[in-house]
Amino acid sequence: MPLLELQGVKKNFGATAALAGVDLEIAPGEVHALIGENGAGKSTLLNILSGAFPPDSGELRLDGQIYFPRGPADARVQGIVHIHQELSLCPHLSVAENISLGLEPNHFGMIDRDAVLRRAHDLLEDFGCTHINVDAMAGSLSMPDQQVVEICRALASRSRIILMDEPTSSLTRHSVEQLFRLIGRLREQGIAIIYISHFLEEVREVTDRFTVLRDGKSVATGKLTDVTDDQLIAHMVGREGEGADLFGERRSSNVPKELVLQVRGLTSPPKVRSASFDLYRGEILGVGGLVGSGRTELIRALFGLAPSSGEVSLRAEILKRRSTPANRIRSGVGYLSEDRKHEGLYLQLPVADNLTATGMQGISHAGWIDLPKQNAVSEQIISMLNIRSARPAAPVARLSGGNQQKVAFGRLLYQGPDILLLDEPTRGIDIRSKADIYREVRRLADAGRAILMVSSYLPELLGICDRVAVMARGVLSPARNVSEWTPQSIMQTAISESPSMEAR
Amino acid sequence: GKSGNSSEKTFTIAVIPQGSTHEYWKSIHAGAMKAAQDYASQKVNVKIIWKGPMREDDREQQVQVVEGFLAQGINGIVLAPFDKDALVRPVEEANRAGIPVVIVDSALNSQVPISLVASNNHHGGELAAEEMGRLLNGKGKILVLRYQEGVSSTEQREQGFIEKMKSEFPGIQIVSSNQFAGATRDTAKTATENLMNKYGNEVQGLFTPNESSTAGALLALEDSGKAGKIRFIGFDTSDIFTQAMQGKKLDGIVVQNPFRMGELGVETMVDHLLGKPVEKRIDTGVTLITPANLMQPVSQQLLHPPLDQYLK
Amino acid sequence: MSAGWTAKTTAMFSSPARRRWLDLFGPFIGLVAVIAVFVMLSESPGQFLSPANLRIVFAQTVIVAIGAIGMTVIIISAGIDLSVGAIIALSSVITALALQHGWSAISAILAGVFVGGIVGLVNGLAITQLGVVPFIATLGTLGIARGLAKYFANQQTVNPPATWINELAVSFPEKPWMLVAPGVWIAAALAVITGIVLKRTVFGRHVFAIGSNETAAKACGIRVDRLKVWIYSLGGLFFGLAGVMQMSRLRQGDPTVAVGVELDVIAAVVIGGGSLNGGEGSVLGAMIGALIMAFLRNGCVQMGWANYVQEIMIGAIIVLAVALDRYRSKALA
Amino acid sequence: MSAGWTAKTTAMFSSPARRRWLDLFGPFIGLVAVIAVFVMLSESPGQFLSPANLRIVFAQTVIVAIGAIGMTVIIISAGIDLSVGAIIALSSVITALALQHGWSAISAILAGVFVGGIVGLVNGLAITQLGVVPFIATLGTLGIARGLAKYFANQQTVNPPATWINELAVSFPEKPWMLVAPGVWIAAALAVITGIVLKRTVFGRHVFAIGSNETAAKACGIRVDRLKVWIYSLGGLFFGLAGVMQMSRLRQGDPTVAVGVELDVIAAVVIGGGSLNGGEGSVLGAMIGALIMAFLRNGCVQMGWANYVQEIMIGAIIVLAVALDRYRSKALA
Ligand SMILES: Nc1ncnc2c1ncn2[C@@H]1O[C@H](COP(=O)(O)OP(=O)(O)OP(=O)(O)O)[C@@H](O)[C@H]1O
Ligand SMILES: Nc1ncnc2c1ncn2[C@@H]1O[C@H](COP(=O)(O)OP(=O)(O)OP(=O)(O)O)[C@@H](O)[C@H]1O
Ligand SMILES: [Mg+2]
Ligand SMILES: [Mg+2]
Repeated sequence: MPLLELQGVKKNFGATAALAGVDLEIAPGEVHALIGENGAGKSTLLNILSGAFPPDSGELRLDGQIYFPRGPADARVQGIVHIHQELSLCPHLSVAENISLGLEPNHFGMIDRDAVLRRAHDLLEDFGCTHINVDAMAGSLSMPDQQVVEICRALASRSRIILMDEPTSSLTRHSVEQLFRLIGRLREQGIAIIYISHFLEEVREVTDRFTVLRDGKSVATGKLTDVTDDQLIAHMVGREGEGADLFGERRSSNVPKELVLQVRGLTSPPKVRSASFDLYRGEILGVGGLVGSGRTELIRALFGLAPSSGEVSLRAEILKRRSTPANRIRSGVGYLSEDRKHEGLYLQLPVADNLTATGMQGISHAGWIDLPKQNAVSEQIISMLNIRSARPAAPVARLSGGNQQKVAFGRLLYQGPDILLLDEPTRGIDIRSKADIYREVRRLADAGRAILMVSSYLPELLGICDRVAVMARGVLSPARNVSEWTPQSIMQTAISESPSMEAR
Repeated sequence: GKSGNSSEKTFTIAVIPQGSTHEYWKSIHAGAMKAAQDYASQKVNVKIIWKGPMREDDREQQVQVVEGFLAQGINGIVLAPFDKDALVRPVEEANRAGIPVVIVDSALNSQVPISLVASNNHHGGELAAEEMGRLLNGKGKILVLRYQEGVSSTEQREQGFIEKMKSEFPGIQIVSSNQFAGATRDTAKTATENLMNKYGNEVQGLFTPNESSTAGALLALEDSGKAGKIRFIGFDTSDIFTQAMQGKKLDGIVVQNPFRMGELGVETMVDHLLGKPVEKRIDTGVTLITPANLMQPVSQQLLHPPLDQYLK
Repeated sequence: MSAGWTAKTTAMFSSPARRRWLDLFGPFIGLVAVIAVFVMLSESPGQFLSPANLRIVFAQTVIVAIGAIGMTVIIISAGIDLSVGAIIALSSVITALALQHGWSAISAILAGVFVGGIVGLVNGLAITQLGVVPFIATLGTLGIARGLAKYFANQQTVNPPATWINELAVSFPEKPWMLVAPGVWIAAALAVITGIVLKRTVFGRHVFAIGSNETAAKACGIRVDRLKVWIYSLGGLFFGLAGVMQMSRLRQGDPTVAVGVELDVIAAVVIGGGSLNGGEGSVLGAMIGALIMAFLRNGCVQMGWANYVQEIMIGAIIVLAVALDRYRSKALA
Repeated sequence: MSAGWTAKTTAMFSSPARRRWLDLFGPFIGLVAVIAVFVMLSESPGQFLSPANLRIVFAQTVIVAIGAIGMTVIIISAGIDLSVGAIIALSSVITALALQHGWSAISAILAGVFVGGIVGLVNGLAITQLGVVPFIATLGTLGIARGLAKYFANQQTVNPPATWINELAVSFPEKPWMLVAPGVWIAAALAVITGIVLKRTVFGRHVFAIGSNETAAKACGIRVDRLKVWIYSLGGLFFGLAGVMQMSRLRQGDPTVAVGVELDVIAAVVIGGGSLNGGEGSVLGAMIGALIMAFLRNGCVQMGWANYVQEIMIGAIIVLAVALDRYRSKALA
């Protein structure tokens, strides 16, 4: 008997049919992949399973019994936990407190604090993340560390089914491997896992069976060993033979070599200890490195979001003006945050406002917004990036995670900066849309823009960057031509004590 | 030092009103200052500390002011209690701390104070009722707009008015007496506007029991063009009331003598401190002022106590 | 915000036209409901809806309404201002004093409005430069402005000579063709202008942006601190104007007036759909919120209920009106 | 919340031990500063710090302090309660009425506390079941509770026979060995207990969790609605007890007392480090916040300043105390 069985599950959000008929069967100890394009309904399905909201129709059975959770608490009692796509920790609680939240070991209501700490320690150790201080406030951790804590929290609850919504979207390779090891152990204990990811190679690594969602319907299911990537993609998009070349043609830059951004000895305590590099027109400079190595902080410092010292010159002009994002934007710098929910988007506000947020002067006259123009500009970006079910007037919060990320990227297209600082630009974006993003990044480089791109996804770094530098413990290695790097050498440099030595 | 240094005859006396922005309290203040000045010629040095509660409609705030003086080494307190019961404890604590208290303006439910210097509020209400009855020839419908819940002095005025009306003028019907004006002119104006919209066409009279309610009601009547068409009797003094009476928009006000209250309050306290016997109850009287007697010197003196002479 | 948005936003949906219609007219439902209740309860519904009574209600709403316009901007930006009542008192005193000193009516008005703007500026600076949360910063200026009002007024009320300012907020305007007091027209005009500014200008969108996500706004190059100073100063100007209206209603500057008005003003904005977490709210909604409260108060008096019944009814109806609104938007989700 | 937390929390970096120390003693700095200012300004500093004056200050703090304990829990959970003052009035009336009807002192106290809990329960239900934001829900119960207080008190004050309740909040206790009024000891004990409950129990942890991130808390299986009902009910019990103290201080049930006390109570919590966005706050801090305000008021009276000077000074010092606190925690970050 299957552990979990779904039949004809439907869910509408107003006029949007998020789920239009999903069938699913999961056996105990099975790791089941749920794949589909952005907005296909994957997260919605998991939300229904974890009791966040009820389905409109359809039948859910757990152990053969009708399963109708009245809320997340109820789902948890019945053994289903959910690792959300958007991180959701309590920022004011410590790591240990977050991990045992809702399941605090206690004697008559008094928390057993030792047990709380012990549990957190054990889980983090299992994950090979001993660098995370269990007493630290969750809000002070980096995104990847928060992701780890969130996963640990789910593992802490003894559950029968774990729902994982893109758990690796901001993990580096090392943590991903630890996670897979843990998933293997869970599977042996008979725990079932539903696993969402846009990385097909990951999916093949940990899961046995798959279900493809398309437009809210389950369109294919089976063993992964029976299908090729191209077949999977065909199921996802509903057409045959689009074996898209993800990264496009390697191009020979025809833009004259002109230095636009020169950075010397940049430090931004405590994360960035030393970074020097040159960025030229028409090139894509990739930055690799481990979790917490300081790449995000490097970009934030360059954009004026974090205090820094060192010499930064823009188009041969040493930047003296107080570095604020406003000044940077005026100097033609654009920034894409890795944390779209907290630093990127205005979730309640319309898509149009989000897309045009960095430069309202382009769509306004003397402070008055030209609404038709704003609309037109937004429509254009929406179709260019294929942002699903987005109307300019709809709040961004109503989009799926990947489509929100596209809005954040689309804002840069609208801003049209000279220098782009991208931090994990394809986080949560489906495989076909990634190609769209890469195409746009390429196009911008070809048009003479300079691009600095932080990524933890090695194929991406090696696939579209011209040169790559690696950050290790706050020190940036010299940049070298992408052809000189291999995945192994990047990892080697990333874990070295002093990357500059390694590279020389 | 807690007991008075009667050999040098220097007394510090705290005078605690219910508020400080109303003209009524200013008059008490001026009266108190006058008493202090008068003693100077008798070689008794009286220092007045004038301090009201921060929020003017809150017992608790006044309790805090009284308490604040307990640790300050003053010789006596002259208090206009906001409430006859709420201020009992602090007054008794003052007594325990050796600070005598004189009550002015309205009574306190305690045997501790050495004297009560006040006008008879109930009688004030009765005066207003008699005048109203006379003006309406004993028949018609009227409104009573109360001041605030639980304020004893205005409650007595309202009661005096209503009781007198019922006993002496059975032909006059009080159509509403459950609406409150609230603490300020603004709330009083709003309340009157709403009230007049409902009853404006059927009533011939209006009574309000203190300065802010009278002023607010007057504004509302002026705004709606009803001023002068309705017999209106108020309470307390204000320049605009005088003008209104001249303009026949107000038919009378019942006034007390706050200046005299302040003066007698301090005198009683100093006499007590000097060891002289004092009376337990001193009545400072209420007077009805109407357009008819408005210009008489007695009225003018009540309407315009010499504030400027004694304040500053 | 993160706490609530999923729940909140799942409540949104349906076709754009329908939504826009609802956004616009949704709040009216509460108002209509309140009026309908009183018309049904009342023995003489005609009186409740008589032009005279409507004039009274409108005149009584002016102060809260003008305050609510400024408060809407502040609340959308995820701020709050508790100093409203104190600013109203201060501005009423300053206007009256200016008139007493022989200033012209128009300069006296400007003085009152200006002084409100100054307090607002102080609020903005305390919030951005001293890093004090709006609740505390404006609680502080509440005390300061109230104290200054008493100081300037010499702890008395200030009775200025009569000018046309006194006509601004009367219930029955001298010129009958005005229908309602000039102050009502002024409030309406300002509401329309501010509504348009919020929806159609870069300033307005930035107000929504910092209220929705301040961190993101900073990263999008919005000068958040500067914008906040503008927002609180603008709010102060509105509260100052409300103070002028207060002085017009009472014909005097009263340093003790308008205690606690801030709660009414904030309630008006929230009843009208504003969220204290920022990013949501509309001037039209706030105006309706202010009217709902004024009709409630007026209606309770018309019913001849005792004050305590009024207080209970008003409390209950405010909660129910908002609950109804939430229910409506949820049911349509 | 999402808007602010990344920026806010990155300011927390220093070692946990140091942080804990500062969290504990940071707020004391403001208190010491306020006392020091008055000692320096005063001609007779001995008087300001005399046992008699300290007794007075403590007795005056009792009501706000007990209210602030309940409010701390509510504010940590990202809520707010404006009905404090009204609950105090209602509870004082109910306690006095119970005594008048011959109930024993202890049952009268329980009645007062209980009635506060009922209003709190209504708040919790309105917030969770009707989906009304706390600001509006508690604004509604503010009116309802105040109206009920007036109704039960028959629109007068209620003067009960003397019992030992009257001794609870006196400034000078009858038994000198008590040092301060019994009410002060009760408040202190409750503060300690609530502090421990917040830090050490599952309930307390969940209060922080829903204040920090309600969605996350819900996803972790915390029954948020039920918890909120408990939180507001608990708060109501504290406000009810504060009402009993109020009745003890005035020796009467007063339906018009404590208007606006909610702002003092909220300010105490925020001055003590509470955040209106939830997730932050401590009972100890709130107690110190309450004391800061009591010393401020008392000090101003001792200085013999006019009321308006007091108001200005108190406003300014509240802002500066919080600014100092923010500056300190920033400098140490
Ligand atoms: N709260 C909501 N209100 C309205 N529409 C919503 C809401 N949540 C999701 N949707 C819509 O439902 C559809 C499915 O979204 P869902 O989040 O399940 O996609 P997904 O498969 O998880 O995509 P992604 O890979 O981008 O995370 C989308 O079209 C989205 O716009
Ligand atoms: N002042 C700040 N405000 C907001 N977020 C901050 C601030 N400082 C740091 N962060 C967050 O802390 C984290 C620091 O990341 P760091 O630079 O150490 O990691 P990284 O090299 O980018 O690695 P990864 O991106 O893989 O985590 C980032 O997630 C960043 O968003
Ligand atoms: Mg998703
Ligand atoms: Mg990063």
